[in-house]
Amino acid sequence: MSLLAHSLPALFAQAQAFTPPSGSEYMRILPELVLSVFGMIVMFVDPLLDENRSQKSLGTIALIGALAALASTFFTAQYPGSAFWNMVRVDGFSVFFHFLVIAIAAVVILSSYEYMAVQRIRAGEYYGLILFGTVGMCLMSSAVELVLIFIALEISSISTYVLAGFRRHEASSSESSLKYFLLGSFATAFFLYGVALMFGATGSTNIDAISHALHSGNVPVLAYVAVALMFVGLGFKVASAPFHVWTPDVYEGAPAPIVGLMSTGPKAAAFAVLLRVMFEINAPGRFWLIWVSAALSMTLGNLGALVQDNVKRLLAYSSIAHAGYLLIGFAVLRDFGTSTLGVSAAMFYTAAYAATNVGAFAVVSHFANAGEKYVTLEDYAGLGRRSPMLAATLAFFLMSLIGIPITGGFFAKFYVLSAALKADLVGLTIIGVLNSAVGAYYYLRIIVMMYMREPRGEVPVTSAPPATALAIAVCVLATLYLGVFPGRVLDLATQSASQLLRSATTIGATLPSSTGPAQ
Amino acid sequence: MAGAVNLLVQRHPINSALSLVVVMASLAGEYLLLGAEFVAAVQVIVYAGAIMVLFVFTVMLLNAGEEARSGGSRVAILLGIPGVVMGAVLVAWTLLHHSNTQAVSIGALPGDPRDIARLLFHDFLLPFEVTSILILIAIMGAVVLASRPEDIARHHHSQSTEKEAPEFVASGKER
Amino acid sequence: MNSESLSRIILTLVTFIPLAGSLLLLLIPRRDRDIKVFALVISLLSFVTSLHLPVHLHRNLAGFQFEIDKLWITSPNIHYHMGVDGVSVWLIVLTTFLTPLCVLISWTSIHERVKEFFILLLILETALIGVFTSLDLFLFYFFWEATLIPMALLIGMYGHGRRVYAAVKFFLYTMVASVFMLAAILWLYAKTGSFDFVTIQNAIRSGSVENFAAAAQWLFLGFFVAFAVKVPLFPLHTWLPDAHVEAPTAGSVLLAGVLLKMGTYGMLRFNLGLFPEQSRHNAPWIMVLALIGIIYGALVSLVQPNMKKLIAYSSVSHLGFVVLGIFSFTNAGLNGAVFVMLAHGVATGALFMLAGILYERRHTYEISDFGGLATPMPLYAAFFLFIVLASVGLPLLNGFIGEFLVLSGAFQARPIYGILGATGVIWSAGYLLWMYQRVFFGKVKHEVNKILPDLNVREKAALWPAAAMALLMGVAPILWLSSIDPAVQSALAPFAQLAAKVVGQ
Amino acid sequence: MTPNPYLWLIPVLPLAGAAINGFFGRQSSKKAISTIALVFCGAPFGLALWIAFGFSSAAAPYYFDFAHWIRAGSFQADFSFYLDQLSLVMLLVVTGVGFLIHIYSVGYMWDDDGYYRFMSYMNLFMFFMLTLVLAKNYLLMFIGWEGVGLASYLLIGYWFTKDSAAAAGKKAFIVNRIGDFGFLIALFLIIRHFGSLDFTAVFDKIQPLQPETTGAGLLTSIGLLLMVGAAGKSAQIPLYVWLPDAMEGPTPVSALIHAATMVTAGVYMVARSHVIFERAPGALMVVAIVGALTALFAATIGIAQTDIKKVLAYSTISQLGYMFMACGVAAFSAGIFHLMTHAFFKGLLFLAAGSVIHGIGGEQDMRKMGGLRQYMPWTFLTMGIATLAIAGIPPLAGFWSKDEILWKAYNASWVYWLIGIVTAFITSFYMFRLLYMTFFGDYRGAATVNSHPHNDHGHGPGEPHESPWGMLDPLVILAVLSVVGGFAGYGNRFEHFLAPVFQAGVAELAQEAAGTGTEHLLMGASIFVALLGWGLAYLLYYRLPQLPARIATNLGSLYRAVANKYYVDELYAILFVQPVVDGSATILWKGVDEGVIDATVNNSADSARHVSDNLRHMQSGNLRSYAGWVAAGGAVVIAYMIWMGVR
Amino acid sequence: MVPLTYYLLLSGILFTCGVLGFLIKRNIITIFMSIELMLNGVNLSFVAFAAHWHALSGQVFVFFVMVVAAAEAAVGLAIIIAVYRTRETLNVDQVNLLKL
Repeated sequence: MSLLAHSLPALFAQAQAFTPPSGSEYMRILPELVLSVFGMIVMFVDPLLDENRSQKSLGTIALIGALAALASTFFTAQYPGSAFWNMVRVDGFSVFFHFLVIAIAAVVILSSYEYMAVQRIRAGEYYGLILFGTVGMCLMSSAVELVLIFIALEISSISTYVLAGFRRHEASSSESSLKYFLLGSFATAFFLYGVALMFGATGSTNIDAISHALHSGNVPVLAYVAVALMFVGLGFKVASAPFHVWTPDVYEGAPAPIVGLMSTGPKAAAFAVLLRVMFEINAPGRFWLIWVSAALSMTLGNLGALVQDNVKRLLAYSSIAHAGYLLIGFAVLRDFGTSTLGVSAAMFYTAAYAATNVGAFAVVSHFANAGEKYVTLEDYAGLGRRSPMLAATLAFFLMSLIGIPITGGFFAKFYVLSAALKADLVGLTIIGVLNSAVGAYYYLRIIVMMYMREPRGEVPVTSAPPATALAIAVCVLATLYLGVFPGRVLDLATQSASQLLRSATTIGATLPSSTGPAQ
Repeated sequence: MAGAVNLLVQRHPINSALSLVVVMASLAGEYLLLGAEFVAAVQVIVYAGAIMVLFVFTVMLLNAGEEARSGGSRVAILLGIPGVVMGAVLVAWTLLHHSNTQAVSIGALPGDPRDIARLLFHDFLLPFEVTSILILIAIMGAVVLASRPEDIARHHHSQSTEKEAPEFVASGKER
Repeated sequence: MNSESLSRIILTLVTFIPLAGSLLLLLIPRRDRDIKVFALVISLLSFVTSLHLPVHLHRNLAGFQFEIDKLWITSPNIHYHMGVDGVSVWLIVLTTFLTPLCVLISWTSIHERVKEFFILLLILETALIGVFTSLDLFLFYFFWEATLIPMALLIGMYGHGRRVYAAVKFFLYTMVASVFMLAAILWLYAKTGSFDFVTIQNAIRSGSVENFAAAAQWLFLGFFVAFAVKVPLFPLHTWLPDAHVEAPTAGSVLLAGVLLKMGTYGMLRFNLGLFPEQSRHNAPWIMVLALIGIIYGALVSLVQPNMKKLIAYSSVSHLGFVVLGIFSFTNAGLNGAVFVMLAHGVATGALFMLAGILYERRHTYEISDFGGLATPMPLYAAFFLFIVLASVGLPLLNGFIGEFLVLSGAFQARPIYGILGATGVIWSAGYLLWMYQRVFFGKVKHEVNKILPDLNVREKAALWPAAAMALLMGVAPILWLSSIDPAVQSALAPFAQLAAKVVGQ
Repeated sequence: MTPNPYLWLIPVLPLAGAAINGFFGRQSSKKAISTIALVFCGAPFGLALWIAFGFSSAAAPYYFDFAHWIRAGSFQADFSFYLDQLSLVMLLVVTGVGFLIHIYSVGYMWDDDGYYRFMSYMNLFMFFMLTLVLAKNYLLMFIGWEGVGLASYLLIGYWFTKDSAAAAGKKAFIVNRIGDFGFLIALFLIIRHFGSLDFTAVFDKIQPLQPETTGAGLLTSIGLLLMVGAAGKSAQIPLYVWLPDAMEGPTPVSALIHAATMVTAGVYMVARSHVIFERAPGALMVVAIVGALTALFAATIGIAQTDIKKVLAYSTISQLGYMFMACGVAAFSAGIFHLMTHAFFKGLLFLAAGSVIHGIGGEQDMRKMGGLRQYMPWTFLTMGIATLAIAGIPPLAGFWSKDEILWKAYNASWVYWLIGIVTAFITSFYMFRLLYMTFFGDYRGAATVNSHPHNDHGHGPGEPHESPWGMLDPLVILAVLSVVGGFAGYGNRFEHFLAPVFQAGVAELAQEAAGTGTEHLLMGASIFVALLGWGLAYLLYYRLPQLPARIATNLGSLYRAVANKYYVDELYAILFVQPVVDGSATILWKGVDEGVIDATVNNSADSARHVSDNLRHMQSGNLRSYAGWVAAGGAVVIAYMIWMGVR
Repeated sequence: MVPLTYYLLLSGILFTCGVLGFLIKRNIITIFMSIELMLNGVNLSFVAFAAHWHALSGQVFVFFVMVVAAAEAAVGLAIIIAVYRTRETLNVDQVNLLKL
């Protein structure tokens, strides 16, 4: 806080000396601004409120903030272009991810209402961290400068590190937090080293400039190493094999709504970064890297999930697998500009997966009850009989994860695989298709538990409070919408993907023979 | 470098911390050699000063003893270390043969703080501002995580007057 | 509404009436009786609506009728394209015909979660009809997968002993297989830019699909595996006995009656329709598998101690006839194959209903638990015998027509196929009559069986239509064949050309 | 051909009767049931007579297309009926004998609980049998063919609470199915090569073909396969095994189905297909050999049977063998002639046997009969006539038809004749044996009657008594027919009547007709052996009743083999039934299905889970291991990328 | 004149030491220190490359890295404290509640 307060006057002082950012430039970070403002409001209001009522009201403030930010993305969308000396760029791509990430945050906030009350967690920091973390994720998707990407990445990471450890009376939660933190920092260091080498190889940290340099042909070996290191870091963030090992542990220990958040939000943002880093800069030699990583992720994720008994852990493995499917979309873009299919498919996948998974974790967190006691498969026995609606929604989400038609998950997989086939990636498609069949098994186990086993008496089933119900409903509707009318969202994704790729290609095309920006 | 190796070899965290300080100080020297005065200064102040103090403080606070010789991880030894060594060798090899960098003279870089400031508050204005959010988060996180759980319990349940502190936390503090 | 304008939306109506009914059912309070009556009304309504199709079908036209084609999703070019020909019309009617009977037969055997049961049943009906109406590959796949869930849930929630195992096995088995079909569909889409069956068919026939020659065999297999598991073709059949034994009666009826036909329908429509050359090329081993299925299914059926399992294996045998007929590429064979599908649907559906009636009374399917039942339940025994005879393929009942045509077609294709297939005629008499003898003849062996009540009105209401249909189909198959034949002929047209080409060389 | 609009009524009327009795019989009175059954069975008989009076040997066949049935592509088979001289003979036999047996059944089955069911089944049988006879194409014939099988199944297993009856019904059906298998394949061959199943269409195409001289040509194959079907239905070697068991059914059933009508369907079918057989000498020879062997083989078994109905059953098989032998030597009209006379006297024999069984309270074992002559004189009288007829004593019906066959057989080969004459001798012997054991001597059954509460008939114990006149009337009528029926063949009148049907055959036979001297000689021989058999039976079973037992013990194993029907049933069980059942259970079901296929499926699932279980150890929970994975993965990635870069 | 490569090598060695430290050390705090060591290694690279390209942005990057490192340190040490509270150990090998 103090630092921010400190820097404001300085900012203005400096701003006078140079051309100040115009109003439209602020518009381009409007969602971030809104989120930060509301985050601060939450922080300010927290001590003022009566402790008993604070949870609800703080949550509501946070929710309003998220919704306002959501609305503001529409304004932002009106001002495409770069801002702040080429730090951020607003295009369809970034708007898409803004919208997605903020929507995720909003739903998570909504589904946290009940969780807060049940788990006795400090609400002020909780909601504040979610909002601030969302800022980081938003920035990740719009940043075109590695410095900013790095910082945004850290914002989102650090806030999730902390959020993961929020159930502080639980050893598992702090352990989850610790593991996430240490490994996350470890991976960040790799990413950073990659950035450093990229800087060394190209002399810039700006995506455009790097892209420029790398399009010129004659790519230095250093750049390869840099891409490798950056891939390690980002691969870790998106939990793709072989950098996935942290996922199950962390997801198991972290609070359930937060798992919903971190399995979707930061992941989506990290995918956005990965897209920028991999494609916009035309990372060399990426194809087999992604290919192998995708195949490994799917296989390891699905196989790992087969024998899990803890639902959160199971869903963690599933998220690894889904990262793998998503990476198929990445693998499609072997060459520049051939098609936008891969990118748009991947974007659609993130959206569909987010809608589904947030919803699934909302149900899980509601059902887990105080102290997250009921998270094993056995606890779900007979849920279909005792709480039909809850079970039905969870079943619906699981179907989406399996990839059954009329759910978003189906089209997500469908787009990714059809893009892969269009690019003649038959091998990868077959691996993906087989994996989705294997994956059906463990999702089915949950459904089987819910519907085909006798209920166990000792597990309490409470009806979902309005907020949770609303959150779940939103997710169901979103998943359904994506499953029945995927066209609009896909069009959007295709458009923004083509923007992304066009900007990348034009850079490459306009300077065919440049040898790099420096010297 | 010696410091770095020492960090690895030392088994007591305090010693490791001190050797890290040595590394950082010497790095500051390197920066000076490269002409990055500003960075060198910040290195000394932020790293050696602030961060390491934090470390030492934590070590003291938690009264960390010597590392026990636990079994360790086979994966880390069998897979990780060879991997790391291989990777390091490869990177080193690349750096040596493919970095096509010429030698730089000492103090080659105009590390003028004013230039840096200009860069910082103009080109990199946004990251700078965003950093504040980062710091804010860090503070919040630290507060939340480091505060004792019973505080929160009291914070949220002020009615319940008598609340036993979890015993192990208390004992941990007293030690 | 005049029939002209009704014809334009009839397929949508037929497909979605059950779904709409199931949604309404959600709103009905949990009074079991109301729910059952409502479900019955809905299923009857959809049956009556579906009758519009055969009545107004132009029998001499070969192409698709009652077509509806609306853009659904733009960017993968997915259409809401439905249409039927003389083959699918009857499969739809079969579905709508069996569903009310399923409702009736489940009236008292389902005690708890009644609402869910009928919702699932109606959803299943919609999905099944959808499979037969879709002309868009995507839509087809959509309905295809959509049948899985309600069926698996029906088995898993309302089944017997090892229901979970059976449900999971059913789900995974078919899921794994249909995933190959998805891959093939995706490939076709990637190369043709369309999911439309007719468009793709034309593209393939005109040879404008790049790389098709290299991929065709794999595409064929992709489709084929999905269908073969569903059929189920030997040796992919092991999910079937488990699923049948554990499924509730209505589930078994629809599973055997309609679900299995999805596979054979798919082979007819897609394998033959899209890949005639590959179909021809692969026909020998497929027919061998079908033959193995016929004989093997019958032999294994012969020794089953469990009534339902016996019927399940008999389905393997009967569906072998269908596959045999389809891949004979003869007019008689295909006509017969379609007819066997329908006949098997009615007869085996009725057999499962009968087994279910017995289960409701005695809670067992073990043949050894019965014996001499003809004494306490004469009417039941009469129905059972009638259906058994239909299933055995007695002339003038529905089983015979199809089997005869299939075998004669197979014989035309290659005599040895017809001869081996015809042995199935002997086996089916063997296992069914032996079972019948053990269950119904002799003295009543177990005291409990002496007081078993005969059929009640509701059960009669469920069985009469099935029995009447079995007879009607046997006596007047012309009603069916007259519309099946043109469809089959158009399906065979490319094969005639292929044959001509071979001869020409 | 002349269209005849009433033709379709002949089969359909009994069907209506069956339906009425089947659906409403349970609620109606027995009188109403009987009325309906008799009316709907008698009406076709009347119709058939009416048609017959307008039909001469020169008349063109009648036909009637009733409705379309199957049309698939170029293939079609319709409900169309056809009447020529051949089918007219069959029609009269079936409706006439059938009607008589219906009348008989009213009395015989009156007390049975399932009376309506029985009558309904009987009418149903009539429907199918008439369809078989009147069919204009093979497929419609096949309907009747299978349908009579069904009716036979239902009626054999009529007393279904008796396990042996149920098993016998099933056995009959399945064995028939084996025959039908051959029939079906034959149909497929015909479709494949002639594109139709219509008699006229097919025969028109075959007519111009030359006889196949050697080897197995198309027509030979068709003929052989048709013979397989006929062997199943008409109980020829090797498919005869069901017929003796079929005696588990009520006696009228045995009379109607298993003696007079259904079992002759095979003969009718072969005769109907004479166009094919005439052009397939190989097939024809097989028919003759099978017929001859069956005749002899079944006759020998008949000697040692003690169950009165079993004796008649084997006798039926043997006589059917005769008919096939006739067909096999291309003497189709002789075969049909014998078919007709056989229907009279064998129907009569069964009915009389039924009367006996009825009269003594359900006993079928001849060893427990004897001396019934005085208790039931009418039964004795009629049965005596029938026995004389079947033994071939002139001038009764059996003599004429048998003699005709033997003469034709001799013309083909003396071997056939020899077998025929030996069989005639044995037939005469066992039939008189039956007569003596049943009606002569002292009554041996009184004491043991009680122990058979429900064998054939639930009449209970008591004195042997004569049957009511309702049952005796048919016996008398049939006895008259058995006496005079043979004169239809006098002077080859029967053959001439059928001449339009068997044109080609008659022409050939007329040429080779040698001198009548040989014919008379052979006639004498057959009369001689008939009398010889009678004498032997008289000797053994009337004069010296102890002798048979002694002979039996002396012959030892040979006698046991004959008495146990040469263990053929057991042999079949060991060779076919058990291997199939056990093999299916152990090898196919438990072995292949559960052991291999399902195990593969489950194993692959298990192994996936196993892999998964192993994989989870990657997740040791140890932070440093995780870092190790990341670092190792990173190293690989770096190595790969450097390789890419340097390349 | 020191060849740039030496700086880079040094930074690489520092980084490697950090990674090794992460893998070898058992005390959580020390592991954390290893991460700091890695970051320092990176920083050196940045400065060296900045010198190479004559671009100040590298130095600015270093500045940001330091800020992030500080933030991480604060959070990280707080997490360590939290873990210590619940588990009473600083040995990573004993922090393995969540596994398999």
